[in-house]
Amino acid sequence: MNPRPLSLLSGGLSALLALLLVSALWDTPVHEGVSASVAGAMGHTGVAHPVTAVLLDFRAYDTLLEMAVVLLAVLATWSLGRCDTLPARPVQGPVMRGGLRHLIPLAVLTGGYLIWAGGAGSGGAFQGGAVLAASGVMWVLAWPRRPDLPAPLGLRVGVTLGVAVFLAIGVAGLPLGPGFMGYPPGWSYGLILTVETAAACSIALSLVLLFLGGRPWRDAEDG
Amino acid sequence: MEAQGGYMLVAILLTSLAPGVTIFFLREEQFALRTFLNMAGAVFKVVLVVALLVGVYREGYTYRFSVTLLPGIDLVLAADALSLLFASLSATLWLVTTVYAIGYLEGSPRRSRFFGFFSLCVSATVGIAFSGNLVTMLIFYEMLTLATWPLVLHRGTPESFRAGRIYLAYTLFGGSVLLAAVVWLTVLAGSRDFTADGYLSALYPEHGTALTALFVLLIAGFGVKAALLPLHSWLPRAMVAPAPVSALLHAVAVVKAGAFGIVRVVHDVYGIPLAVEMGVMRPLMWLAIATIVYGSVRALFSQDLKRRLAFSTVSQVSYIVLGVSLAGPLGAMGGLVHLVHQGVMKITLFFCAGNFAETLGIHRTGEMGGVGRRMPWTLAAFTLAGLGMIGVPPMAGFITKWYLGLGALESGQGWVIAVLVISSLLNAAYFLPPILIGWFGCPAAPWDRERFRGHRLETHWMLLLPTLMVALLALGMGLLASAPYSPLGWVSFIFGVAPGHGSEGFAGGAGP
Amino acid sequence: MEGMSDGLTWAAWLLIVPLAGALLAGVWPRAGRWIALATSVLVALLALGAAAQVWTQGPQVVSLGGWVPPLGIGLRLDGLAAFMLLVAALVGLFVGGYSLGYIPRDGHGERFWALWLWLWAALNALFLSGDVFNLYVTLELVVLASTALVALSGGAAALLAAMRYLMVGLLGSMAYLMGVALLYTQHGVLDLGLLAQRGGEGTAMMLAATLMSVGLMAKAALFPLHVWLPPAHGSAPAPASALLSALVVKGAFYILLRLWLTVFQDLAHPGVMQLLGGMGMLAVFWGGFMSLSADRLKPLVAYSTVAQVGYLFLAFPFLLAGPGGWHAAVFLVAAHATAKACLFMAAGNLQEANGGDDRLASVAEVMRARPLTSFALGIAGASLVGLPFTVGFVAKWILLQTAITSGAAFWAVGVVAGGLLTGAYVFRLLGPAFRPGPGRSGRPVPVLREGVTLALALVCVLLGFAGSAGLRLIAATPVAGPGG
Amino acid sequence: MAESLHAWPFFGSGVLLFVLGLHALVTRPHLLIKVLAFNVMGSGTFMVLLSAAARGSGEPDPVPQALVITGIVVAVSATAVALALMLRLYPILGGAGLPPGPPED
Repeated sequence: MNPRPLSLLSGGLSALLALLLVSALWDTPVHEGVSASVAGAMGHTGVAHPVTAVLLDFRAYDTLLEMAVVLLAVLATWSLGRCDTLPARPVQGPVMRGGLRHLIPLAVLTGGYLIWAGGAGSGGAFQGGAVLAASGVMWVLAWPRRPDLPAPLGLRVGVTLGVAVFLAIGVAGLPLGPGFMGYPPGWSYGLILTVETAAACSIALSLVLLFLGGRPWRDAEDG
Repeated sequence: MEAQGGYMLVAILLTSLAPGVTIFFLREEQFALRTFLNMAGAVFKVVLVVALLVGVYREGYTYRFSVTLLPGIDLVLAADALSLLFASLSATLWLVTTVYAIGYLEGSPRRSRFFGFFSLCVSATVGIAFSGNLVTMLIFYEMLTLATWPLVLHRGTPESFRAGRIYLAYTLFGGSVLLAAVVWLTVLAGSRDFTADGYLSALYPEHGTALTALFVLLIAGFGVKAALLPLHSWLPRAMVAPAPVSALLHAVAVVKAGAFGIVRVVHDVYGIPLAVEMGVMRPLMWLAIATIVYGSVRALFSQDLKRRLAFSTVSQVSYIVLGVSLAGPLGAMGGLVHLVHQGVMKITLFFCAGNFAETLGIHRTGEMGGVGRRMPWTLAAFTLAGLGMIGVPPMAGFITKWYLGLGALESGQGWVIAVLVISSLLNAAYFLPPILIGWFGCPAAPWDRERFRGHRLETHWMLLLPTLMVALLALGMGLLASAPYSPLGWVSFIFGVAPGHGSEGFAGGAGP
Repeated sequence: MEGMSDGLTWAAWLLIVPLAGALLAGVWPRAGRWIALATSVLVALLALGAAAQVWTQGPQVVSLGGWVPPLGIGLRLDGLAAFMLLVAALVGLFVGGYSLGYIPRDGHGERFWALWLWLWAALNALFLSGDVFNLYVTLELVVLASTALVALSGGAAALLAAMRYLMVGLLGSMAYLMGVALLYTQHGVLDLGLLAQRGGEGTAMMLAATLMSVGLMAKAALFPLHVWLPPAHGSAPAPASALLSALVVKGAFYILLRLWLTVFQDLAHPGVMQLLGGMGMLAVFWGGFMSLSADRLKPLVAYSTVAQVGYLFLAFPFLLAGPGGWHAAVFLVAAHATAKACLFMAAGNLQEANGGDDRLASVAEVMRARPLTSFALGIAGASLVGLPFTVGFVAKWILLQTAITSGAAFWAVGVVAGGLLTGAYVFRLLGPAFRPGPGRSGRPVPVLREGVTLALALVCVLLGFAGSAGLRLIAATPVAGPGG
Repeated sequence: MAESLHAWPFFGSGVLLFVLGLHALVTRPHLLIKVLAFNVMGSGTFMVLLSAAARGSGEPDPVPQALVITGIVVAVSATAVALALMLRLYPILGGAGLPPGPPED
């Protein structure tokens, strides 16, 4: 199809879809969704913040699979090939590096805080992991030489850790009573914090590796 | 009556299936092993079929084996008198043809593949014979399509590929029509075993239109392989296949599978009374008559020997349908007995044609002049079978036509005898000239490529022996028609009628 | 909260084992093949156990972590899910065995194993999920694993095909997610069962149905949204092609069917269902004609998937045909999955023996010299056509029977005509193998691979006797609306 | 939803983002634009979900928020894979535009 008719067709259909969506949303009833159930169950979970409770307890299985998506994305980019060059040139001069020297520890601190804060307020593994990853990306970008990344096994374990810990805790629920992806009563808070920490580390590492866009080590086929 | 060891039926299928599958994976040069497997399977099959024959005839056993395919639908193998008629024909002729094929294909490439598919074909044919219901028959019928196609292609020439394509187009189409019809019938009436006088009469006249449409679809589906008139044109083209294939498959297995299916549908699904009441027998008869005449006329104008035989097959197979459509026991006997008679006579003719082609390079009827001096035994066999086809007493073909004639009179349609006479005249017109010039003419030119000159026999013994055996068989079936295990005897047993007598009891279907 | 029932235990292990295998294989790629082998055997046994569980105890819907929907996520282990799990396990087992002979042992090739196990884990999660948002996450897992598998061979064609597939996959997922948003806005729940109870026919529901259906149809490669499929399935490595064609498109179909059986049951009007079925029939013919005109082996097989997916969409008109009408299409999933996996495996053998060239004319020479693979190709082809003694015949029979029982004989005509078309391209593929001339066995192909290919072909035959059992298993699916 | 007008602009913008992204994803051949368009679509969808959460009186519903977090992470991962693929395709295609026409082998 020629670009122009295609564009017209797509534009027309998109506009129609927009109208339909708006009118459909207009008609939907106001309801409180699941908030009542969540509020009712908050007493039975170890964390105080409802969003974290949904993420890591009520719908923990979603979150497990979501972390699996991140890990799978890393494996998929690795399978595409090696990252030959870093995505950007390092910036020369003392300002950048001096600034980073302060920024990176600060970002790590912030990330760590966010993970911990997720138990009670806004925050959590993903927010914390994202901040940590940002510091990692800055580190990668600022480094003048090829990054001296850990050996493949270390990397692999690092990216897998979050899913593995979560899965292990989920499986532990089977013999312990609450079932798959359930926490034994009283253990919720500790286990959720463990999962959050592992998840944040893995996510941070994964995001940095995704930023590289390929395997950061040489394989036989790379020649 | 209690069903006896159904495993016998499975064993009969396996006698050709197992060697067939094994042979595929043999190397080309494993001649001895391949031959042993072929022959052992063929002999064993004949032995098992004879055991069943005795069991059914003497002890009145019925054999049944079933596996569930889908809820309410079973794969049923059953041996009744009618299925044994077809099974014993296939088993016997398979044995003979295997010997012939080993001789015929000596030294040619890809014999493992050939014999593999050959055995699969026979398995499918025997499966059709022992099918206890329409679903099972459909399954084996389609399997036959699948297994025959590579044999049509076997020579690998562009011509055989064209023939293969046409064969496949016709048979897959027929198979699809049949599938649709059988599913429809199953939805309507459930999946039931074949029973004498059919199982559909309760649905008439409520579902009259559906039953008529189904009848048309079923006949069309089976008619493709039986080479009924508008659906016949694959058969002459398929003659590009090697002679044993033409002989066994196109003269016996494939077309007979179609004809046998029609017999089953008319007798054991609808039942004669219902079919007559529905008024479908008369159109079927006209179709058969048209095919008989058309096939004969085309044969008369075909100069290629195998093509002439193929059109003759088109014509002769419709005798079976004609017999069935006469709707009386005598006509049905004539039709059914022709299932065997035509098979044996036609295989003789194809063997002879193969011998002529292999030994002297003769492919056209005009080249047969003086062949009797060079190959007297083969021409003698050809003569016997040709006369049989024409219906000269005491050959087997005469018995057929006699009973068909009786059947026509019995059902008050004496004019059908005129059709038989015309057909016989046409048969004579296309069979007698080659026979005559073969005995009394002279070679118009030296043979294309002559082999086996100066040998003790006129051709390879593995080609000659089977030819003579089937020729004698054809003669014997005519001479000894009233013996208990002769085809006629067996057909009388099927219908519970003493040979040579009238219609004192018409069982109408399979099984005593 | 309440104790775990046995059904959930089976379901949980069906999620845990492939996921754990995938994690292990990712950490330790060099042991990938052994991890994959152990995992596939284990998952196959678990799938059998789960099916036995459904068979004896009936369907089970259970909630994870003890949180009952709408709060938590429910898993559904019913006949439909168990059947799909079994099909995935069966195909997975054979593809795994085949890959042992396909994937080189040198370092980097081993990445296949982890990706394959990820795909399997994702599919198992997809089949078991009872929550529309959770299904979205599983869909994304499937898309990413599939993309990586398509791109695995690394050539330009493979990368381009992977990119196109990813784009279509993501677009489909996003359309699906908007549908989820609409559903949640309308009903405030995500559980399939609860959504089914609320039902409804308003604009939001219709729009959600449209968005989700179109998104999933794109993922299932239903004509005319199929253009991404032939290059993607044609350029992936053979075992990956087998998985993609046999299972991945079925995953999208499964969700679509599941949605129409539950959430959108009130919208299943005859017109809509006939439209879906009609598109399926168009796919049958378009895919068939494209297969017929393909001159290379893998595109031929890939286009045939486009055609066969069309048959699956007969499930929708059959939904209204009476109780369990849709069972026919689900059974066809098993038939097509086994046949198509076998065809791709055979194609992989032939292509490799022929030095990477898969033009039909030159592959024929190799076919003549490789009876094991050719035999497998023949049987799988026959199953695709629906010829007897194969599972394809039984599936076609059930389709026809359903069509005729429901009085919609025109679907039967379509099925029969489509079967003839299938016959035309399958026999066109097989025909050249019978041309004269010497065979050429070409480059060596591990006997293991040829053996596994043939074994899967024999499974196509054996499953022909599993029709009753399969239908009984599928029937153990509670359906409240049409089709129940 | 007529009675909760404060959510209305968010619903509207969400829908707008969704269809804008859709239009660009379908019509633009450049891969980077396609990937961005996918993210714009995603943002629109998330906005719709969040507006649904914040519609009622009282505390916003936590479940859509959790879904959006999950959705964002999933979208980020998919984006990363798409961009990595695009980088591999760049030297092959001599650019990042998807070749026009139906993909035939």
